[in-house]
Amino acid sequence: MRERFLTGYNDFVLPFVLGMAFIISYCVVGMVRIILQLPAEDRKRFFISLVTPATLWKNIKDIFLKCLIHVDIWKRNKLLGYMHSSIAFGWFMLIVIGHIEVFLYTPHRAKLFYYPIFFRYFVAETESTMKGALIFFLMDLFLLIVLSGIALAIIKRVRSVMFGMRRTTNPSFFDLVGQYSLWAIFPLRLLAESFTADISGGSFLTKSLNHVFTSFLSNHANMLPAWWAYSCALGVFFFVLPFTRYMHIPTEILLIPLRNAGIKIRNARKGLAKAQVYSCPSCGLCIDACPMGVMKANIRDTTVYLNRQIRRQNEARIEEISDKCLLCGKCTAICPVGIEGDKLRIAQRSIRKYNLSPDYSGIPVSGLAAAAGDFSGTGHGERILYFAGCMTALTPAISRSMESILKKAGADYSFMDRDGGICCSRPMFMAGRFDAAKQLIEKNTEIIRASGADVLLLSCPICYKIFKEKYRLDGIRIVHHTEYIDSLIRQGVLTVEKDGTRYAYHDPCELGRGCGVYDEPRRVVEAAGVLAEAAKNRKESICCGGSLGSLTLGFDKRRAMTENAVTNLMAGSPDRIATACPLCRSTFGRYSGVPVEDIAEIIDRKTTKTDRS
Amino acid sequence: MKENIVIIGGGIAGLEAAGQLLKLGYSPIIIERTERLGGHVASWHRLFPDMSPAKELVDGLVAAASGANIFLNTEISFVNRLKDSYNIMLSNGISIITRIMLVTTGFSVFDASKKEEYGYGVYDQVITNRDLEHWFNGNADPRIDNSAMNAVGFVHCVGSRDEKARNSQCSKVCCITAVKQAIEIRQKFPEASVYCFYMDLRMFGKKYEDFYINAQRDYGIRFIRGRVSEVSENIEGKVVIKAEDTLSGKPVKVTLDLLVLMAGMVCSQASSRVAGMIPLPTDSDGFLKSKDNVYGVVESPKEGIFYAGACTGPKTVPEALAEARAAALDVHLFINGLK
Amino acid sequence: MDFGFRISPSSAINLDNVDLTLFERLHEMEPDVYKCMACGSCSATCPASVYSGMSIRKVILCLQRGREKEAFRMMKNCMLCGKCTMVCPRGINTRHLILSISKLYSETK
Amino acid sequence: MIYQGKQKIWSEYQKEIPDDRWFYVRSCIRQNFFPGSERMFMEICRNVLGKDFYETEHHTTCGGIAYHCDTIPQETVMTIVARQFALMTEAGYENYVASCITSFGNYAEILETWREFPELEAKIRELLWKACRREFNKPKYLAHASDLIYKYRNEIASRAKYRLVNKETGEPLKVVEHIGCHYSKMFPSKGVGGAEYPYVLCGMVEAWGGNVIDYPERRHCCGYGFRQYHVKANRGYSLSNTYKKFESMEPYHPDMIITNCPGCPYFLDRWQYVIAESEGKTYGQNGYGIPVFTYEEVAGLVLGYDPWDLGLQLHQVAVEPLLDKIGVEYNPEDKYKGLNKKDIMRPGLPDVLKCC
Repeated sequence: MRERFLTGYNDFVLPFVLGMAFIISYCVVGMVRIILQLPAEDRKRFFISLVTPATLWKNIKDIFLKCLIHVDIWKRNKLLGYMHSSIAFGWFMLIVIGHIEVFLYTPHRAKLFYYPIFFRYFVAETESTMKGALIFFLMDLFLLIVLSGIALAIIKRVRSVMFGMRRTTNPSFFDLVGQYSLWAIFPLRLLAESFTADISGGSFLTKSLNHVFTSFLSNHANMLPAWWAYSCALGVFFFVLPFTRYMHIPTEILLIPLRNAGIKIRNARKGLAKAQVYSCPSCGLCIDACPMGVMKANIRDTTVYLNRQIRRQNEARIEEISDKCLLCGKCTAICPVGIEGDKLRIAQRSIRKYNLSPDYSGIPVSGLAAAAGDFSGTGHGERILYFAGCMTALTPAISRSMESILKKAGADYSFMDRDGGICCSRPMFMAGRFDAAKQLIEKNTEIIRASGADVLLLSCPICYKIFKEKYRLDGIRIVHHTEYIDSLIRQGVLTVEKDGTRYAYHDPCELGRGCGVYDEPRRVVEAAGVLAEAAKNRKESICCGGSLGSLTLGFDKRRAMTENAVTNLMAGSPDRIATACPLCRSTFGRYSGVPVEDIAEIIDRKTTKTDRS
Repeated sequence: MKENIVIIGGGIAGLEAAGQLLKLGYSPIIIERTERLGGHVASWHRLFPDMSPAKELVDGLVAAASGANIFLNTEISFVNRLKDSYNIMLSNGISIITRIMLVTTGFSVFDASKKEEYGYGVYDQVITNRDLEHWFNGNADPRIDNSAMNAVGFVHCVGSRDEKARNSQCSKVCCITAVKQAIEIRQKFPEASVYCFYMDLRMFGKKYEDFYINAQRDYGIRFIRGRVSEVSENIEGKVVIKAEDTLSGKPVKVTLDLLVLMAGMVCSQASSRVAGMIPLPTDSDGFLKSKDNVYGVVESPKEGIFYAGACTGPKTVPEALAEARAAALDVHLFINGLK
Repeated sequence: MDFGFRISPSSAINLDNVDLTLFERLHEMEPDVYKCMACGSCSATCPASVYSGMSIRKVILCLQRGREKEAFRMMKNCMLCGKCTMVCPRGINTRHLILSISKLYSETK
Repeated sequence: MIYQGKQKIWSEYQKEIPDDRWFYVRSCIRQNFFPGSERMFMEICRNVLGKDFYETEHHTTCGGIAYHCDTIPQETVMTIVARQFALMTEAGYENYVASCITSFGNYAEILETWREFPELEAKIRELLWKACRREFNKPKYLAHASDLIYKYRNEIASRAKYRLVNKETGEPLKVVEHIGCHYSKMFPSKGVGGAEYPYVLCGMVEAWGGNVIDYPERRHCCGYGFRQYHVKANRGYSLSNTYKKFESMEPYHPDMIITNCPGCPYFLDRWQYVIAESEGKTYGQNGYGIPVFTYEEVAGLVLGYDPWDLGLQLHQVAVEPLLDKIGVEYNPEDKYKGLNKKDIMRPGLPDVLKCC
């Protein structure tokens, strides 16, 4: 190859160069700020993780698979996956191969970072160039791949259903500018490279187009505007990037190592929270996932809009969106970039100013501790302390069944809150009032410790989650009753009579997505009957709508959500709905056409004899 | 059909029964004591729960009953029992011989001045539900000062469920009427605080509960559970009321610009008079006694004499109308020997 | 002069002197607050009521009667567990109501 | 206020009061509290109006205070009352008039109880016979002494030397009337004008030229309430009730208070001193209190009796400003001179409440 210009420069590169300089400095400053915003302890942990080989490798792998290949989206929808990876990976390859070209043919220009981008303008083909036929071919191939992705993106804009998305995000003005400039980049590149293909060389795409163009445009002077346009599209894209959803491209590269370092959201707006917010690609997958979106309601209260409003610092909307959420965690579970919609909202709630603060110092612990320590005394194995929880107090069938099961199993058990106890603090925690939650945790910890229990058995997944995550009960095993019953069945302590009843098992948010307990309850249900899976289950299970997570959703607004969740459970034509959460049980009970039972009730019904004597 | 059917009372029950009987081919005679038809409802403004204008209802009933033989300003002078019929002598000198009488003499509004502690007739700003309804209907009332209406109170159960007022029965419609009127007051005076002092709220009818929630939620009407014990006048001429806020267990006091007494329903003097002449028995609640309070509400213990509406006890408008239709059917069956 | 006895303060609530400005603001934020019909389900189910006499029904009432201090004293014990919301026959979102009160009212005023 | 509305109610509560021949029983406490009052009643009835009013030194307490304090059973109080009736019967009278409101209420209650439960009356007759060998007829008419003054109000007005009118302005005096609780609250039909708007004192004030003011707490008890005052720990409650009444009447600037009960004038008068000394608050003009009178004292004043003969020097709240307003002639020098101009000595003056 030979260079066409001694200077290796043309004014048209300016928009790109300026844009690139802007976006690089913006990203560097942003990254430094986010890292500085991390608490010192987290920052240290982050730096260590960067040099730890295991996490380093994971970071590289994650960045490659997630940012370029978009494996998560592939899993969801092939077409959508292809669209994403074609653009991301295709573009990445164009950049990589562009650089290879520069290194191969004009190594002295390697320091000019616009050179690989506009390589075809600055060089002319020589005889030796045929060696690069493969490279030329690859360049055209990847350009074609990118163009196919762009075409799909344009189609998706009109018919999102093809891509498995019922609803998409409503783009903001800057998003549109960004999108159109992004869409324009590659056709313009094709145009520019095609114009120069007879000079600089090209392959099946550019060369062919060049023949078409030269047939009616013989003057090579026409190629300069095309290169200008290409550069401008790039420049515009880079300049608007920080104000668009495409900011997720650079931010995600930071978010992945932050997450891999095990850092948690500690501040509503800074550090990890900020990284998450800017990592949001506005793909809108969370819109379809959100259980509040039934009947096209509450679409603008989904995580994608939360991120957008946090970026805009629209406090009124941030409050509205954060408070309405059921905190079911489904958006977090399906988010391709790993934004934690639920935790982000709790963080927003935690910065509210309250004039009145709870004070539980007046609640006496000694009586509760004495009651909790009053074990039945069968002497069999572990001492099991059963905490029914507030919600179970409203569904006494569950606690009664649990007591019956404990008796059948011959367990040495005690009730922690038979005559009312202290709340586990999860609802308070979900409201973002961490100090109050801490007080409750201390009270309950004191009671549990004083009781002398070996196992803390819970019926309510809401309690279960906070006991697992926030309590320091060293030496005391925390189990949900589904896990406990499963172990009893597996150990042969309980013999369950199986029949042909079909049960749809509903994964409670806090038990499934919240604590990862999916299999134990299914095994228990299968021991008693036939499991008829719901249309969406496990981590995609649909919240019953009764969640305590939402602070503002009124009772009347929840009905449609519950009905939608019931419809989902009916997919396998079950005879009964089985669940493992008192709140789900009472919520479904209100609107379900088939009986709703807790797993404990089913098992109590289907076991008769005691094996342990 | 020549059978004489005498309807005593031209209120809504009498009119509706007459309308139905006309459709069945009879020529009923309506005897009305006053100069106009429609009874109490004719002077009301809007009816719960849909706020439909009372005038429309009454006009429709009057139109439907216009084919009847109507005597206005006419009272019954006496009733003679003949062998198997009655001779009714009217105050205008006409006498009617009939086998069939339909008593639709209605109710009277409890005389609120009998509850002396509430100062009706003594304090300038104490009115009754009926006075307020008349005012809503466009009649001027000097006791209602449009310019200074900061606080308005409603006292439920005035003369109802009150042994001291010699009426231990519930008057049924006052709760919902108070809620309706409280809303209307709030609509007219959006800045005014409106209080309802109740002992019990009996929201038994269709959509009443919605109405009540509406009053609470959207109109911010303050419901205070406690019966007003006494009313006084302060130096500015406003009324000061005392009650117990039974839900907080504390005495409560408030100064009002208008106090509306929800006077209940009692058996009307006209009912008692007619009952005395035939004679018909009265029940323990003071209203006329039906043949049976479950399946024979519109029948009297006397053959050929029927009831409809509030002469047998407090009724809502739709209940009175339904009874009127039932009574018309009973009359028809009686004439055809099917009863 | 000390007679060994003195005028005891009136226990009566004078609604004329109760300033409901804040409560009206609360009503704007939480229109359902007036929907309470004092059935007492919330207090009966409240886990904090056992220890402290907390009752959201009484809190609502106290705020309307100018007895804020009493309301705050009760509210401090709320654990936000949501049982009251679950049982309220009028569908009042008591949890958010409590948070709104905590935001709007202040002990120092 | 619609005056006709009140008149209508008053017209519904008129009781029959015979004009003459009454058996009079005194109050246990009035002669200590306001010693001129009962003497003035007899003076007016017997000497001014020439009526036949009989009284006997053999009558005792009616037992009302002990009854209301729950210290004696109902049979005991009934037997005491039966003995009083026996004294009346023995004296040949049929009309029974009590000076005390609680007595009046007590008699009314017992007569009603006997009407409802005749066997109880029979039992009491037996008990009385066993105790003191007496028999009795029930009075034909029962009245409170204020009923009689009410009945004679126009005769008194026609003989009056003064009227309840401000001498300077010619305006009627603003008068608070306070009715004893036991007068008609238990049996509205037994009191003139009923329980809600009793007319007995209003009638006197109107006849003698004054103007009655209707203030919000007019129904409220004076605060005496036997069980409240008699137990020292409860006295603050008694005082609080009085305070409530004064706070309520204060905006009307009343010139005087007229009462018909033994306890009420005493507590309305003396507690003004206590309120002034403990709270620093006075209710009359220029640091004075609002003078409180019994109806007999007011009748005596308008008839022109010497204030000091009426015993007005025994009031805590100074009456002189009111006397000056009406134009009553009196000699300030004689205030603390008793019978035969004997010096009964001046009391110490309060710190806050202004007295003459």
